[in-house]
Amino acid sequence: MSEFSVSKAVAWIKAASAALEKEETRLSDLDAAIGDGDHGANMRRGFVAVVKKLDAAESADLGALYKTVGMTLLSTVGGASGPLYGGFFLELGKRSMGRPAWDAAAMVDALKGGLADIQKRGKAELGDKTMVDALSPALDAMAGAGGDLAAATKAAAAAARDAATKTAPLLARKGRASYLGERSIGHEDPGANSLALLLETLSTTCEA
Amino acid sequence: MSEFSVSKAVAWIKAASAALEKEETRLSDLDAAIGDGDHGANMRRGFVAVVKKLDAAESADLGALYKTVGMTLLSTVGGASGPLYGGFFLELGKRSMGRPAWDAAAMVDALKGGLADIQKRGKAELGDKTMVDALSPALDAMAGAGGDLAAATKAAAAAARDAATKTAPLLARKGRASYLGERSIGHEDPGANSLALLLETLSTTCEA
Amino acid sequence: MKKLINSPEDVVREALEGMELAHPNHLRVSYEPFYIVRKDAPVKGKVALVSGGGSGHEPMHGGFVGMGMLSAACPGHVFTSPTPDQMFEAGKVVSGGAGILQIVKNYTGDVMNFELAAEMLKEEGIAVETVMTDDDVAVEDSLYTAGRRGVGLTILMEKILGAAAEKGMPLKDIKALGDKIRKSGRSMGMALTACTVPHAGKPSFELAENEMEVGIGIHGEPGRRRVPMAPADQITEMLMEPVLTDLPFNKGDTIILFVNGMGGTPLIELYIVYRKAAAIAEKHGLKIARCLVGSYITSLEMAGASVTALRVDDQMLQLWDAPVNTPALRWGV
Amino acid sequence: MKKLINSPEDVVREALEGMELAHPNHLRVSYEPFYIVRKDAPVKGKVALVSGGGSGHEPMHGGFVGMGMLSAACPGHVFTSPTPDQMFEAGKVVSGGAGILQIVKNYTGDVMNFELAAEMLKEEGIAVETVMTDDDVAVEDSLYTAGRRGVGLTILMEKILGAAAEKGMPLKDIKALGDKIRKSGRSMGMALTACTVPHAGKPSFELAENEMEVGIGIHGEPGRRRVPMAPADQITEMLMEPVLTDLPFNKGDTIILFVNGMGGTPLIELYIVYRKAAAIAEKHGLKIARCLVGSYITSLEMAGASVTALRVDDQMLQLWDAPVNTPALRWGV
Ligand SMILES: Nc1ncnc2c1ncn2[C@@H]1O[C@H](COP(=O)(O)OP(=O)(O)O)[C@@H](O)[C@H]1O
Ligand SMILES: Nc1ncnc2c1ncn2[C@@H]1O[C@H](COP(=O)(O)OP(=O)(O)O)[C@@H](O)[C@H]1O
Ligand SMILES: [Mg+2]
Ligand SMILES: [Mg+2]
Ligand SMILES: [Mg+2]
Ligand SMILES: [Mg+2]
Repeated sequence: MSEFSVSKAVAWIKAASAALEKEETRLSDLDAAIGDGDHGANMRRGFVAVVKKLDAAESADLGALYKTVGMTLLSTVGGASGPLYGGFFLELGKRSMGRPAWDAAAMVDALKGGLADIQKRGKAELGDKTMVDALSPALDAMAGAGGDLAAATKAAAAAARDAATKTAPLLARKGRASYLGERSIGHEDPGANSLALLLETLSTTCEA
Repeated sequence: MSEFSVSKAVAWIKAASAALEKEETRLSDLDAAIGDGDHGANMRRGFVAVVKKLDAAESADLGALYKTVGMTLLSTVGGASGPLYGGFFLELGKRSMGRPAWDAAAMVDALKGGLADIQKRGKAELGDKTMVDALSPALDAMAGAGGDLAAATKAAAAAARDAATKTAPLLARKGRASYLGERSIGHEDPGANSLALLLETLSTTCEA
Repeated sequence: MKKLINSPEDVVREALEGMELAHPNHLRVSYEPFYIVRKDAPVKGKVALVSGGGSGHEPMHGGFVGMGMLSAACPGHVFTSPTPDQMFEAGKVVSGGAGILQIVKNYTGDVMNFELAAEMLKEEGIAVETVMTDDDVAVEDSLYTAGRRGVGLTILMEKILGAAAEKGMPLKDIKALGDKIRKSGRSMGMALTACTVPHAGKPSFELAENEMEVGIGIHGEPGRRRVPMAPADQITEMLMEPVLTDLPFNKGDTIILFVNGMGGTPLIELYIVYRKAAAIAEKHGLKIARCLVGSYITSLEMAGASVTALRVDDQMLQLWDAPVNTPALRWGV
Repeated sequence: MKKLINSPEDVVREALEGMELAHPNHLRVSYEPFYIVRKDAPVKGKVALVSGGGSGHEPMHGGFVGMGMLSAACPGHVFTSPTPDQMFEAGKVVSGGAGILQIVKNYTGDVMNFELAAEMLKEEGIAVETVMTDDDVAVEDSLYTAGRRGVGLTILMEKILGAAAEKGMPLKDIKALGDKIRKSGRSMGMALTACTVPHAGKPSFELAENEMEVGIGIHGEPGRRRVPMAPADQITEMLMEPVLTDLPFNKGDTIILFVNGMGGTPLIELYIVYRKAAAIAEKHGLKIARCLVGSYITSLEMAGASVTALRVDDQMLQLWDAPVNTPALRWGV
């Protein structure tokens, strides 16, 4: 596959919403261990609202679509993940303005912009035990996987999942988990896990 | 035994205090089931204070002694049992003013006065599931047992214990247990039990 | 048992010490025997209001001592009526020459101990009247029983009579107003959890995850019936319907509506209950003139709530609105 | 999970409905998006104070909306920061022409969402300043982390800055005063039990009968360490010593001392804690000028307590004493 169209993007967001709903309890449990236990509910609430918005009106291009996603997440998720995921999708939108579809290069460029926005807002570095830890290696894998979208997103999804698992031994330095100090060690980061779900559903959408 | 002296009375009160302390948890558990769970603590607190008072100063006669007991219970027990047991002993004191000792008739007369005071204050009738249910049949047994104090108090103690046990099937009409209505059925009344302890220790004191 | 206490014996004394340290402008505390009096007691020429009861219901009664409400509060041990000497000593301290009004919740122990205190005070030449609260509709009222318990209405009565005393109303009239309030208010409560009396060390009853107790009092005792858990709206109906039909409250009546937390219930839940309670009152055609939402008459850390409705007239409303300055209730000053 | 709620989704909205019904003289409520504004907003020519955060901390923040304190409160879902549109819409409603001061507790989510709202408001031509609270000494402060949490100090700041705004203090000066308060107050908390987020349906952690969590925040998260249960005096020391030595408070300092309940702790226990906290402060040579004892910043039904000490000068004290008229804090009016 070499083109990721608006309808693919809609399919991705819907698949992500379904996956987040399915994994809601797990995400909240992860958050309960080192945060405040709402990450699953936050993400589900946000994506349910997004899907409703997407169903109500068609988007002219990827830029408009991601802007809708970003604005909706901003105003429905709350918490730390609201501005982070909201800003992430807004940045995807900015970098996709007027585009009817992504090729691999455009996808990588947009997602890298998204990562940069998350880091600008949240000031997290690699290893701080946040969603950045999943997104950053995933984009490296994607960039190194060539022009086939199915292959590239598959590599990204695998890298994100692997990295999410590897957040467990880290000591949190950002977000609520940082309040726990040493006690944050031994638990996976919830945001890294929701990020992995986003990339996994991106990969299955590109395969389909 | 035909004479119940001041020193016997002191021994009785101390034995009662020890018994109430030993049975504190049971009395409070009975009270927790159909009241507010404090009867054991109330009685222990009161009798600990009484014993302290009795140790501090000797009483000239039974009247003075029971007055001290009554006044101390009044100002340390609180709850329903404070005025009831306090008034009971004050009445014993009134009826024993100037007496160095009780014979069986004086004992019965004093205790009957005590029962009357409890009923005047608390307005409980036989069968209302209160301490009256233990005291009243005990005094009948005592009055019918003749002039030997050991025999008379033994009969009273047995009757009180028996009656206390038989409060279980009654529906409470006085005190906190009455708030429970039907749910008071199936539990023994705590005050009937503490009353039985008082008469049991009276009996063992008369035997000794 | 997990509590922020040092030892069961010291709970009441240490809490009183904390109150005295925290509220030096409102009150003074006596430790032998236990009582709390308003800072400026005795107030010359005005009726003194004395209340009290077991501890464990905080802020009631000590939190209501101060200008415009109670002159004195006499705390017993946890859930145990105070002894007569407490009300006697406190009464002597707060008596300002216009007599004492005792506000007594209808519990055998409270009634008898306050009666004894009243007798002792009268022997000192002090005029004493007593009003009772027995507003709990969960308990059947009957000549042959101890009657109904005094619960939430007590707070409303203390506020209104406190304002009357502050205004200089004579003892006889305050007593009459108290009796009127007694006849005009009703309450009912429920519990999601039991509570643990410090000295007992274990909960006074056990409730399963899907059960609740309806018709509880304020002493950790079980309620009238154990029923399956239900949504807040349904629970509020279970409380409001008996309250409104008992008096009965009539269409067009003006009321003060009071939603009370039992001690372990967060405020967010009380507002959810208030929302429904207000809706039910309106459905009955009642006009809610004032309300109170919060944990004012509690059972230690019990989770649960109670509702109280008081039918009011203009005089009561004016007295309700009058300034009050106590640790737990304050406005107009 | 046993709660007086109807469904987890409806908790915040229904509680807001209850608040609106209960406090018509203090506040108005918007439901889309959620925010609470003081009845008389906008107040012309005065700085408007906007705060907010997740729900589940009641009475904070909604209970502090009214004359002399907050102009608006923006409640998120339970324990979830509100979204920027809430502060944006509320800000527009309360803006009286003298600018908006946002009071933000230092949590990544709160900080980012309020930042976005500030940007949006500035685009509307409204001047916005923000002060943060990060008073929790349980969390190590470091440039490389999210920093310390904002907890109990938030209440004291809202009261003092609210009075400053009411007096007509300009935005720049209120911001400076807020920054000074931020640097002058410290807090620490502990939990005897966990709490249950309605949507999660189970407690956020498990504690054995003989354990407690020390160094908790206000979101049901576990604390810095789990330690064996201890008597109240010892627990109070565990909280007070780090608070007093962190700033540090110095001999001769004048403070406001605030003992806070986490939602499920009865007042009687808070007074026991206050008693010891006051003694420790005095031992350190501090003068307690004012105090606050009660459940003001809570974690749903969590049992536990926190202490906050704020070093004050005459200006802060005068502003603390100034009239305030909100559902949860009221005096002087
Ligand atoms: N500063 C940050 N930078 C990047 N990601 C962060 C930051 N702070 C938190 N996160 C992410 O947000 C997740 C938590 O989101 P969520 O639970 O929804 O919000 P909150 O922490 O406000 O309750 C964390 O697991 C982490 O991955
Ligand atoms: N009206 C009454 N007449 C006689 N005895 C009573 C009456 N009310 C209560 N009691 C007795 O008092 C006992 C309870 O005493 P206690 O628990 O110490 O006081 P309280 O009920 O105030 O907590 C009951 O078990 C009962 O025997
Ligand atoms: Mg979270
Ligand atoms: Mg009892
Ligand atoms: Mg009792
Ligand atoms: Mg959150």
